[in-house]
Amino acid sequence: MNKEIVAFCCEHSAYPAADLAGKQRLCYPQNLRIIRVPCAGRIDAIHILKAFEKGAAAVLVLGCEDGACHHITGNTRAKERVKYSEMLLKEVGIDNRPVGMFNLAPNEPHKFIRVLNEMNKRIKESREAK
Amino acid sequence: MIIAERKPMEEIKQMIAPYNKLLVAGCGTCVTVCWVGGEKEVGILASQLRLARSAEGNEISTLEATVERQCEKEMTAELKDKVAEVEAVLSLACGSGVQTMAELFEDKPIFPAVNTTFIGMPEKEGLWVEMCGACGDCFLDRTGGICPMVRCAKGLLNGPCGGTRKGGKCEIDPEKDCAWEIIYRWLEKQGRLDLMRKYYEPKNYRAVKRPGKVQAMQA
Amino acid sequence: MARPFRETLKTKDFIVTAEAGPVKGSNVTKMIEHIDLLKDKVDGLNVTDNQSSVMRYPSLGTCLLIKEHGGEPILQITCRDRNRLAIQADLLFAYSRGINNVLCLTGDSIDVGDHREAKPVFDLDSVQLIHLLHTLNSGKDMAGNELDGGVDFCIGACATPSADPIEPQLIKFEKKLDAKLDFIQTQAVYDLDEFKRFMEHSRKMNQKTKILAGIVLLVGAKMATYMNENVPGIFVPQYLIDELAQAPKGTALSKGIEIAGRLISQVKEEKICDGVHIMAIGREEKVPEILEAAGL
Amino acid sequence: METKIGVFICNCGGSIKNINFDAAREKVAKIPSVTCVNLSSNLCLGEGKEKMLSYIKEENIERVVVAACSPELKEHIFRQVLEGAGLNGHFFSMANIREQCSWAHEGDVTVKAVELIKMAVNRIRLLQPVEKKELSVNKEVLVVGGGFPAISSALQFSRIGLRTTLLEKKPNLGGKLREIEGFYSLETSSMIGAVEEDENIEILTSTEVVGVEGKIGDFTVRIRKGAEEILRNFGAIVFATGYETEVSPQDFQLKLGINIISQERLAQMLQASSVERKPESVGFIYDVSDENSRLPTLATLNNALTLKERWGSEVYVFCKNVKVDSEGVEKLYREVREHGVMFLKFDEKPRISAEDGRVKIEAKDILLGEDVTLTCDLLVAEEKLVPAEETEALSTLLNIRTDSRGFYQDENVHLYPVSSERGGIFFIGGCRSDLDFQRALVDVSSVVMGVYKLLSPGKILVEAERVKVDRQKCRTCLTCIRVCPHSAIQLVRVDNEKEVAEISDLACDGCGICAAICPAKAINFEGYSDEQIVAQIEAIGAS
Repeated sequence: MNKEIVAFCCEHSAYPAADLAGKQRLCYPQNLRIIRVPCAGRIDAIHILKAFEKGAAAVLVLGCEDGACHHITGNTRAKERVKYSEMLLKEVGIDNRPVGMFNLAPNEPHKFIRVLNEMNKRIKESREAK
Repeated sequence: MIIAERKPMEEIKQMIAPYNKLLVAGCGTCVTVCWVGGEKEVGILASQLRLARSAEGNEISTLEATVERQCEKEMTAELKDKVAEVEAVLSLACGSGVQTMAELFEDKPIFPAVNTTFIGMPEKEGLWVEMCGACGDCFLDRTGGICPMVRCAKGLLNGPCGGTRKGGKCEIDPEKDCAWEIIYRWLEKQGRLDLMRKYYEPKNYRAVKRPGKVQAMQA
Repeated sequence: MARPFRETLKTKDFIVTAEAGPVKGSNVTKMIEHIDLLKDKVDGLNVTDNQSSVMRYPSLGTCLLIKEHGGEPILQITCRDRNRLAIQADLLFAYSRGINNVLCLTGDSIDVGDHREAKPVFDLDSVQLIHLLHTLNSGKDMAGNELDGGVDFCIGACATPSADPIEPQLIKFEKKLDAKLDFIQTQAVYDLDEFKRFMEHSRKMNQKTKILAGIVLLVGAKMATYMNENVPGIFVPQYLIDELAQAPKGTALSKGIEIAGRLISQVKEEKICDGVHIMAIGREEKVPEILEAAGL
Repeated sequence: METKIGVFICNCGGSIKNINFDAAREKVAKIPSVTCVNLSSNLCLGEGKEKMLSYIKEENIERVVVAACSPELKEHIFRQVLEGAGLNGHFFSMANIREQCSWAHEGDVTVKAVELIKMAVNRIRLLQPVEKKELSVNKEVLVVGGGFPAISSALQFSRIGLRTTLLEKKPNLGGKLREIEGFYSLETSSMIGAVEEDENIEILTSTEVVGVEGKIGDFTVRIRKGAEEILRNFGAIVFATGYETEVSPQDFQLKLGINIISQERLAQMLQASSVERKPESVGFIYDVSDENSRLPTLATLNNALTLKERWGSEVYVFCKNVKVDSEGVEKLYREVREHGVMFLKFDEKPRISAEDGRVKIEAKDILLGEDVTLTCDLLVAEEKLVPAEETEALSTLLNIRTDSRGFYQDENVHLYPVSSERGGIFFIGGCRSDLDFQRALVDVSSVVMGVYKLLSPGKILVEAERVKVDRQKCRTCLTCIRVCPHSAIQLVRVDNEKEVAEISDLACDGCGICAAICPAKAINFEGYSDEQIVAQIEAIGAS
């Protein structure tokens, strides 16, 4: 792969939000690949790194809104781990492949699309910068 | 428990620069518990190195393995076959584990991926603090169980320095309680302040002759 | 020639010492000027030892200059930079060159200075250093070996009357007094009521040791606030800060001199302690004005 | 022998239009391990399910991938089909080719759909069986508290056949019931009488909870009465420990006294048969510091009305906001105004001072836009709701967080209204939020429903060892125990030797936080293991 965005989506929030985006026919580019997880807190740095090793253009971790994680601390941990992964990537000189953590509610398909567009924009910008 | 932290990536990259086949070796004891050299960190570091080298167009292949205690020859010897396959080993064990590995596999370059920092304990999840300096001449019976040798920034034995900040905080870290302030509070609570009033002679800094060696008496 | 400090301690009612900070570099001209200016106005001149862990011209070398220029030097020794061998060797040298007074200090942390990667030594602490001096005075070194030609130092240490909390500091202070001291020079004192309480406590423990109250020259309200926030063991009361702040522009320093003079004369008149130790950090040339303001 | 994987592709009644199903089928058939591919248009309906079932049997399919709608909708239905065919229901995965593929993109999406199926196949290849097992639960309930929600839920638990222990730290039941009974025509004594008579309810007063061990369906609670401590077992615990009020005159730097009093003191004065001197004018001040003023509003309105009726005083209410969202409060507010009570709204804190033995209040009224100065004989000070005294200690003991104001659990939408991060532990009433009476009633019904669902079958069906600690690999670093949000992990001693972490199937809620953080990689989350996640990544872009 080289243009795909790998998105780890929490089944309590982002996954249903993505479903809703489809139901509402809010079209978005085909390069998104969603991996369903029980909580954003399941995702660790190694999953993000492996996605990049396989050639992902960007990685997203999407979890519940602040203060509303189904598992209390999963989304805040995910945020920390994404930050940590960014550091791990930066220290090996990989700064052109964006990784981001966003919080959204299951009924926010528009936010889901916004996050996706933002990520695609970042991919484009970092490619151009290169 | 021995606490360590990962070396700066630049340093690691430089060490392994000439090699294209590497064993990343973790240790399942102290460094696993302090989140720096267990199976998980081995995976992360190996992945990072592959990413780094792939970006440079100079691919590296990695093997990953974690043994129970890298400082035990018998346990580390299990890695023999894997070591034979690679050009060099990057060890995430403490300095002791790295040297055990080096002694076992004399013909292979063995590199440390972590800096061994101190003997400590977890203050909370993910935060470790130094507790023991392994001085070989334990003083804790006189200080309410708090070691002024490592927990006082200056290692003072006869009370706090004049640098103690307002509220009994350490001169160099306003977040941290002055060790002597804690010692005072605890001894006071135990009614043993007389221990603090006593004069203590300069410490024997050579209680452990370097290099240290401990011979057990029982057989 | 200046009077030996030990004699001064025994005979003089109100003792005045001042501090001289060495330069960074080998140009000692300015230091000599200060020495010449102060040597006859005070009873002893302290020389700081890599103060604030900032590397400078050595304390020992400066003491030698003072001696050569006819002053009475007080050698400050910290435990931070030398182990017990180096400290003893320095002391033997000092005594052989007529430097007979020593102030024993722990030393600031390496982390506050300009060589933060240096190895902090702290082989001894200040109490142990006092004991070491007595050992040398008895004709032996720390390992128990006889000295060929002994020493006889006049021994001092410091104290922090404004520490918060004070209890652990007082225990250490008691240990210092128990080790037998000729004199104490305290950290800066501004709140004389608090200092009186400290003196009461000290007198209960020991009558013999002479205590000199530390007087740090305030050069402005900013410095005072800075010290309150950043320098452990120093507390400048708000009314003094206000006084400095209200001084007309350009007169803060003279206000500071006035405050220092006022503190000194009050200490003297009320016989609160045995003297004062003036620290005009970086403004040694102002010491005579302070003395004048104090009516000395 | 290679695992036989069957792939069922459904066009969802023709609603998936931009996939070339024949082409997809051809490509999917080439994925390793896929032994057969079946196209359908109504897989989730009776006929489709039957066909699926017989197909699985005929072809000896061992694992199943369904490519159709979102697993959020039909996953459970297909698992049942698998189980009906004698397969482990866990050997199943869905490729969401509808909501997250066909419907989300314009143009042909065949390539992406095939890739999503490949991801699902890659994952399913690595799955390990997960068995289900039934665990029996203790059917007794512990209700902690003595107020209305506690008494009311205990009575209802008893009615649905759950033995209940009502534990109150005070010597008597009732809590704040007596203070509110007037507003709601409740009869405190008859309610207390009812619990006392109920044979299914045991009442322990002057008693405290000092320890809680175990998990949902199987809690061991340490109870202290005086110097005596006993252990009791319960299947669920309901905390209804209430709230406290705090008069905070410090906001105005004034002390309570003769002229400035609390709501409580005023209520006492109003209840007393006579007063020395009826105050001619009374001011109320509340909602100075925060918005959560539902109960203070109610108290103020009720007391203002009584004041008018009994003493006929002039009444002024200084407030930021009149919170009328409780049942009947809008009406009460109107009634109070009709009785001549004046409301003055402010943004900035009013200035309060003493003047000739009276209280002077200066405020800027935001409606009038003018400064108002009033002098009253009596000022009734704001009352803040604060967590009950034991809340903090209990939260530490239970390892359950409190919200930013120190109350239990009011902020997490997934737990709303009465659940907590620990299964089997519930919070109702004032201990979780600023609730009026009607809302407290809702809490009672919610908790009765929740506990009924949990305990009345007498057993819980769980997936056994879905998240599991490898005892050989566990370094006993305690990390997982410290991070588990559901307190589902404990240390156990194995063979009287090594201590290792063990995850309770009952208490585990399957988040995977532990599996992610374990530094020894000793925790496996079947279905979401590292390998299973990475296998999905590996399928991406491979075509």
